[in-house]
Amino acid sequence: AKEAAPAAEKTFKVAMICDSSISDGGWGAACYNGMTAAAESRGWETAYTDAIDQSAYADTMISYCDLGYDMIFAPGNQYSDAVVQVAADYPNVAFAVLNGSTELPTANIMSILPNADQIGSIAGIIAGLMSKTNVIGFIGGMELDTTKSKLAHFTSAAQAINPDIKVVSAYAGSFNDTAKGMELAASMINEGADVFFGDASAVDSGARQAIDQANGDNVTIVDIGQPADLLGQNPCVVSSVVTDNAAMIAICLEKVETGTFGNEVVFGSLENGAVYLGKFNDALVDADMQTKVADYIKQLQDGTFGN
Amino acid sequence: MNEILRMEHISKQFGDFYANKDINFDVRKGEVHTLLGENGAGKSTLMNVLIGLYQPTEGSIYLHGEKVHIESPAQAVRLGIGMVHQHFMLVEAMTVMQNIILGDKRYKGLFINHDARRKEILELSWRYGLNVDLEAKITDISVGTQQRVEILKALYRGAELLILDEPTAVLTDIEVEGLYSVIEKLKSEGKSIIFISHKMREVLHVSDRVTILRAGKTIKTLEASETDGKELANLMIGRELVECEYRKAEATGEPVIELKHVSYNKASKHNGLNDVSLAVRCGEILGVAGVDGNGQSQLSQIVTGVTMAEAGEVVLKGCRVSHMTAADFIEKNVSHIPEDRNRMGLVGNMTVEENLLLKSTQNCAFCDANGWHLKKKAMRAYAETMRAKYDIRCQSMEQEIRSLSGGNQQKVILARELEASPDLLVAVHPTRGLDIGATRYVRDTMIEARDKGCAVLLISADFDEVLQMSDRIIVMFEGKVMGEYSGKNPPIQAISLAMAGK
Amino acid sequence: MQKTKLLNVLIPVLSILLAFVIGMLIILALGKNPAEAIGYLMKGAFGSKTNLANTVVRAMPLIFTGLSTCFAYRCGVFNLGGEGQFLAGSMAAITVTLLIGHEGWWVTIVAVLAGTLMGGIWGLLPGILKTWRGLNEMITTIMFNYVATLFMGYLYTTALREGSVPQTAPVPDTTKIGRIIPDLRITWGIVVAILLGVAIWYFLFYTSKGFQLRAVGFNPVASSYNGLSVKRYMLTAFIVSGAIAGLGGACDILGTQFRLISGYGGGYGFDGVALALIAQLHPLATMAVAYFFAVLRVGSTTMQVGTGVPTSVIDIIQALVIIFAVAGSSMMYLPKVRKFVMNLFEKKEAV
Amino acid sequence: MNWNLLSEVLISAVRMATPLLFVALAELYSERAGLVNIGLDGIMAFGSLVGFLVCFWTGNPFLGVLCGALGGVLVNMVYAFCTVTLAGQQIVYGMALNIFAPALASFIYRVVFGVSSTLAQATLMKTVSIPVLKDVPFLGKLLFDQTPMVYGVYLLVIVTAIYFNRTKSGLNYKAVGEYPKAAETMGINVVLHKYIACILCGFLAGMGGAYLTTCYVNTYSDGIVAGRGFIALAAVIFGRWSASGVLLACLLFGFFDAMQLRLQVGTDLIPYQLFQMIPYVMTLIALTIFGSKIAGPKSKGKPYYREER
Ligand SMILES: Nc1ncnc2c1ncn2[C@@H]1O[C@H](COP(=O)(O)OP(=O)(O)OP(=O)(O)O)[C@@H](O)[C@H]1O
Ligand SMILES: Nc1ncnc2c1ncn2[C@@H]1O[C@H](COP(=O)(O)OP(=O)(O)OP(=O)(O)O)[C@@H](O)[C@H]1O
Ligand SMILES: [Mg+2]
Ligand SMILES: [Mg+2]
Repeated sequence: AKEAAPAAEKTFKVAMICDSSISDGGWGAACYNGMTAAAESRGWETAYTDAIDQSAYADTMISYCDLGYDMIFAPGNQYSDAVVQVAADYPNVAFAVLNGSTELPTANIMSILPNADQIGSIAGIIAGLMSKTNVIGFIGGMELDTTKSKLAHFTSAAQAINPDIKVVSAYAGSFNDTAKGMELAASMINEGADVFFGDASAVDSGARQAIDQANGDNVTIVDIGQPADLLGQNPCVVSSVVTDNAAMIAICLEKVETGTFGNEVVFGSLENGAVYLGKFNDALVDADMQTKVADYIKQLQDGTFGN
Repeated sequence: MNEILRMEHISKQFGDFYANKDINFDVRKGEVHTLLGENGAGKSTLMNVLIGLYQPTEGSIYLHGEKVHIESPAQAVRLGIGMVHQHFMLVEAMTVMQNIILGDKRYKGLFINHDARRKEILELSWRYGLNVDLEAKITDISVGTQQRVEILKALYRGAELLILDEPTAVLTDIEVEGLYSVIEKLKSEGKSIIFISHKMREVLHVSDRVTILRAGKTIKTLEASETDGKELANLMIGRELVECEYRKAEATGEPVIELKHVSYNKASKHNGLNDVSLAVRCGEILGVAGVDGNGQSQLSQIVTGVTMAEAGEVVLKGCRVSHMTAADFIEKNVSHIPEDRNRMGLVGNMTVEENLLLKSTQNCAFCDANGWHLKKKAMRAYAETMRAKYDIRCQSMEQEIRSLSGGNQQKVILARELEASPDLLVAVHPTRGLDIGATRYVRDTMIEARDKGCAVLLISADFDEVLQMSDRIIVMFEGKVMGEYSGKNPPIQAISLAMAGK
Repeated sequence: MQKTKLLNVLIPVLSILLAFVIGMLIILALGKNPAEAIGYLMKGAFGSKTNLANTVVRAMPLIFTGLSTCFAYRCGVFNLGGEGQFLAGSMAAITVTLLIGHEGWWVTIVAVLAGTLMGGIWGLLPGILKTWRGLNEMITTIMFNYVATLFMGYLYTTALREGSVPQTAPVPDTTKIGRIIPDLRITWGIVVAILLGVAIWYFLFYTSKGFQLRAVGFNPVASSYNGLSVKRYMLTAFIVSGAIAGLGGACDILGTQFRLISGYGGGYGFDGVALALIAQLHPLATMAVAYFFAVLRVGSTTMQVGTGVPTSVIDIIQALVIIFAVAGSSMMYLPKVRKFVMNLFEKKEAV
Repeated sequence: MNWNLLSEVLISAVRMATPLLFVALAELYSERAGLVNIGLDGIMAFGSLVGFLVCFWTGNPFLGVLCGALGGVLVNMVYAFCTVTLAGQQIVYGMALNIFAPALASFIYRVVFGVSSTLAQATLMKTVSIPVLKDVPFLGKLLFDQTPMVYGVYLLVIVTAIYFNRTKSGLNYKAVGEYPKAAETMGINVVLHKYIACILCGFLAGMGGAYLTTCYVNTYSDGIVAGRGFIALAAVIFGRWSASGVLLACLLFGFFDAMQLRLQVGTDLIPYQLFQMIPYVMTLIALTIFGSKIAGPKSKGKPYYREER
C-alpha cells in the first residue's frame, strides 16, 4: 500500500457500498453504524451508496476511487469480485471486505471476518437453555457460508445443552422480503418453535413481528437478535449477539493511516471483543439463567464447551 | 314550416381531406329525408357530426331553430337524435336486452329492473313490429335482427329524429318491406327520419325529400314526388349515366377451380358454407350474388386457401388443394382482392411500394440469394411503373399506404393482384367504397383480365355489379347455393327471390 | 416526410431534456447544486479513458436486450421476457464452461453457442404457448422471467456453488471473452453487439425475409391473406429474440461478470424494452439509445457519489425519460397536436 | 397432513391472498374498461410507502390505508393521462410506472427518514374478531378473526360481482371495455369511464400496497411488493375477468405460496428456489390447460380515439 501521508492535516475519507438499504434495521444498518462509529473515532469523513444493483457495484466503487476516497468498505463477500477488479485498477485505494474470504487479501484488500461459529454457538446456547418446547427456529437470508456455519453451530450448541432440541430452519431467498420472514416465522411457530435466531436482515424484522403477534401480551416465544444490539426494538427480543464491526473497521482505518494496510484478515471473535453477547431482557430471563449463559460462553472461549 | 333540424355550412376534415365541405341540410317534422350519394360521398360522416361522434371543422347545427353544439353522442341522445349506424354498434358479448338498455339514463336506481324494462321493450317492439328475442346474445342473431335491435335501441331512447344509415344494404327484400312499414309507422307518429341510401328505387319509394351529396358537397335538395330515378342518378354521379354493357363471354374450357360439396362451419347461417359445389372456368366471370353475410366471406377464404374446408373437395387446376395454405394457392397463381382492404389486403403502416411488392419480394427480380438481399432499385422502378400503369395517385411511393384514399388503395391491390397474370382471380366487393371513376377502372380491368383467359370469381353485395359483369351468376343464401343463372338476360325477379331464400 | 422524420428524432430529444430539467429541479430541492451534479455526471461517463470504457461495458447488455425487443416487436411479438432469456443465456454459458472443465477459446465459443441456444429455447417456450394455446405472451414471458431468476438462484446457491458466498465459480481466465485493449474493460462482446445490430438492421430493411417479418408484425391478418405463414414468423421471432438476449447473457457473463451471483442481470430485460420503444424499434437507434442509457447509468453513479443524493433520484430521472420520450411520440399521433406542430413548422418556413 | 397444519396453511393463504386480491380487483376494474395496466407493482410500492408514512405519523392504520389508496390514484393518473388522453401504448406506460413509482417511494422514504439507521415501525391494524363465530373450530379463525381490510376485500369481491352482473352502471362500464365506440354512441362517456377505471385501479392497487405496510408487516422496505402486481395480473386472466374467478385465483396463488413456505420449513433436501417457482409454474400450467378461449374484454390493450374508423 501507499506510504502514509506525513501531513497530519489530511482528512481521510471512507465510503461504503451496500446492496440493501442502510435503514433496513438489520445488516445494512449495522454495517453503516459500524463504519460511522469507526470513522468518528478516527476523524474520518464518510459517504455511502446503498440499495444498488449488482451491476453497479464496480461503477460505484470506481466513482469513489476517482473522487479520491482512501478506503472503500464493502460489507459482504458478494462484493469480492467487483472489489478485486477495481482494486487492481486503483492500487492506491484501500478496500475492506466484511466477511471476505481468507484468500481474498492482496496489497490493497483486507478481509474483516467475524467468527460466525461463535456467533451461532452463542445463540445456540441461549436457545438450548430457554426452549421449553424443544423446538427452535432459524431463518436464513441467503445460503452464505457464514450463514450456514451460524446455523450449524446454533444447532450443535443448542443440542449440546439439550439433546432433545430440534431445529427448524428455512432460507427466505432474500434479505428484504419482510413478509416472507413473517410467514416463515409463523409456520415455524406452528411447528412449535419458541426461540428464534435469524441471519436475514429485514426478513428478520418480519419474523420478529410475527413472533410478537403470536405472543400477544404474554411473551413466550423469543428471538435472539444480531448483528447489532436490538434489545427493545421488539418485545420478543431476549438478547442479541453483537458483532462490533466498528472495532474491526477502525483497525483497517488505522492501518490505512499508517500505511500498513493490506495482505491481512482482521478476525473478530469473543477473544478480541469484536463479538459479544448483548444485554438480556431481564423480564424474560432470570439472573440464574443469565449466569448459566455466561458460564457456557466462558467455556466456549476456553474451548471446553460441549466436551 | 316546422323544421326541426338545420345544418349549415358543415365541413369536416380528416387530415388534409375534406369528407364534408360546406354542407347545408335540413329536416322537417314527420318527413323522411333521404341523403343520397355514392360511396364515400360523406353521408355517414355528416351524420356522425350530427350525433356528436365527430366534431365538425366548421359549421353550425340548429335544432328547433336553436343553435346547438353537440359535443358527444350522449348529448345527441338527450336531444332526441337516434342513429342506426352503417356498421352496427352492438356489443357482441352482451344480450339484446343489455344492448338496448345500455347507457340508459332515464331511470334512477342502481339495479336493472329487468321485468319493467322487458315489458317496456316488448311493448315498443310490438308497436313497431320489431320482433326480437331479448335474451339472445348478439353473436347468435341474424344481421336483419341485429338491425331491428339497433332501431329498437334508438326508439327506446325516445328518438324524435332517427337516422338510418344504409339500412337496406344488409336486408333481404322481405326484410326491406318490414322496414318500410316501420318507417311509415314512425312517420305517422310525427317522428322525422333521415334515410341514407344509394339505391334509387327505395329512395323514391320512401322519401319525401332527397338531398344529394357528391364528393362531400351538397348538390341539390329535391321533392321526391317531382323527380325520377334518372335525374337522381345523374345528380349523384355528376354526369350523364352511360349505361355500360359489358360483353358477356361463354367459357367452355376446363374449370380452373372446382368446389365439390364443400362445407365449413355448417351450423352457422351467417358465416358458414353448407354443401357448396361450383366451378369457375378460364375466361369467365362467375358472379356470386346475395345479401352480405350468407357465407360469401367463407367462400372467398376457401377458394384462396386462407381457411380450409371442413368437408368436401377443392380442386384447383386439376389438383386437390383442400389442405393447402394461402401461400400454396398464391404459388398456384391465384389472386385475391379481399373484402376488407385495410384489414386483409394492405399493411397500413408500410409504404405504397412495399404493399405493391408484398407478395413478390421472394421473386428473383427483386431479391438475390434466396431472399437475403432486396434489390431496392428494381423495386422502386417496378413501383413507379405500376404507379403509372394503374394511375395510383399519391405523393410518393414511400408514403404510408393508410394515408391514401380508398380508391387508390384498391388500385394498389389491383396492381399487385393482376400483375401476376393470375389463373384465378377472386374479387370480393372490389368496388366497395370507390367513386364512379375508380369503379369503372376496376371493372374494366377485371373484364380485361377475363378476356386474357383468367377465371374470375366475383363476390359482391352490389347486385347491379354482379348483373353487369358476370357471365354466370350463382346466389348464396345461408351458406347454400340457391341456384345458377346465365349472365345474359338474367332473370332478375328469380334471382332476387333466391337471395331472400325463396 | 422530412418533417415527420425530423420530429421523430426531435421529440424524444426534447422529452429527454425536459426529464432532465425536472431531475435537476429535484436535485436543487434537495439543496444540491444541479450544475455540479451535471458536471459529475459528465465526468463519470466521459471523464477518462476508463470511464468511457465503463460506459461502453454498461451499454453492451442493454444493446442485446434492446435488439431482442426490437426484433420481436417488429414481428408483433410483445416479448417481455428479455430478462429471463438473458439469464437463460448466462446460465447456459457458465454451466457449460464449468462442466467442460477445460479452458481455452474453444470453450468460449461452445459456451456462447450454448447461451444463444438456451436463450432461444427460453424464447421458444412462450412462443409455443402463444401459437399452440393462444396464451398472451406478455403474461407468460413474465412468468418465465421469474422461473429463470429462481433457477439462477438454485444454480448459484446449490448446483454450481463455489465457496462461501452463494455464487458460482468464475469463468477461467483463458475462457473469458478477451478485452479489445488490455487495460480497458471493453471486450469483443461489444463488437458482437454492434455487428448484430447492423445485421438486424440489414435483415429487417434490406432482405425479403425481414420485409415479410415486418409485414406480419404490422398486420398479421393481411399477411396471412398474402400467403405469409404468420405462426411461423411469430415463432421465429420468439426464438430469435430469445437467442439475441441469450447471446447477450453469454457475452456478459463471459466478458464482464464472470459468475452468477444474487441480483445478476436484474432489469436488463425491461430496460431493453423501454429503450427499444424510445428508439421506435429501429435497430441502429436502439444501439444509440442503449449507449445513452449506459451514459445515464454510469454518469449518474458518479453524480450520486459526488453529490450524495439518494440513488433513487437516478431511477426517477430514468423513468421520467421513458415516460416523456414515449408520451412525446404518442402525442404526435393525436391529430390536434400534429396539426399544431405542423403549423409551427409552416410558420417557421414562411418566415 | 393434520387438521391443524391445514388450518394454518389456509389462514396463511388468506393472509397472503388479501393484498393480491386488492390488486387483482384493481386490474379487473382497469381491464374491464379496456386498459391493461402492468404497472401494478409500481402503484403498490407507492401505496405501501404512503400508507406506511401516514400510519407511522398518525398511528392510525385506517388513515394510512386511505392515504395509500389516494397515493395509488395519484401515481396512476400518469398512466391515465398517457394512455387515455394521449392514447399511448398501455404496456409501455405500465412499465414506466414500475420504474418510476418504486423509485419515488424509495426516494421519499430516504428524504423523510434521512440516513438514520434505526428501523421505523408503525402500528398495525388490529384484527377484529367476530364474537362466537370466531370460536367455530377450523373455520372460525380462518374467516372471522381478521383485520377489517380482509373483510373489506371480500365484501368488495361481492360488490364487484354484483356491480358487473346486476347493475346498470356495471353494464355500461363493461360496454366501454368491449366496444368503446358502441358505448360512445349509446351516450356513455368513454373517456370518463376510462379515467374512473384508472382511479379505481390506482385506489385499489394503492390500497393493496398499503395493506402490506399497515396490516401485514409494520415496516417499509424497498422491494416490499416483490412482484405481487404481476401475479395479480395473472390472477385476472386466470380468473377470466370475473370477480369470483379472481377471488379463486388469488386464493389459489395464496395457497400455493403458503404451501411453498410450509414445505420449505419441513425439508432441506429440495432447494428452496424450486419451491418458490411453484406459483409461477402452476400459473403457466393452469393457463396452458385452460387455454385462453375467453379473451376478456374485446378492446383491451387498444387505444381509443373517438374519430378513428
Ligand atoms: N374517421 C375517418 N378518418 C379519415 N377519413 C375518413 C374517416 N371517416 C370517413 N373518412 C373519409 O371520408 C369520406 C366520406 O366517408 P363516409 O363514410 O362519410 O362516406 P359515405 O358517404 O357514408 O359512404 P358509404 O356509402 O360507403 O357509407 C371517405 O373518403 C372516407 O375515406
Ligand atoms: N366472494 C363471494 N361471496 C359470496 N357471493 C359471491 C362472491 N363472489 C361472487 N358472488 C356471487 O356470485 C354471483 C356471480 O358472480 P360472478 O363473479 O361469478 O359473476 P361474473 O363471473 O363476474 O359474471 P360472468 O359469469 O358474466 O362472467 C354474484 O351474484 C355474486 O353475488
Ligand atoms: Mg356511410
Ligand atoms: Mg362467472
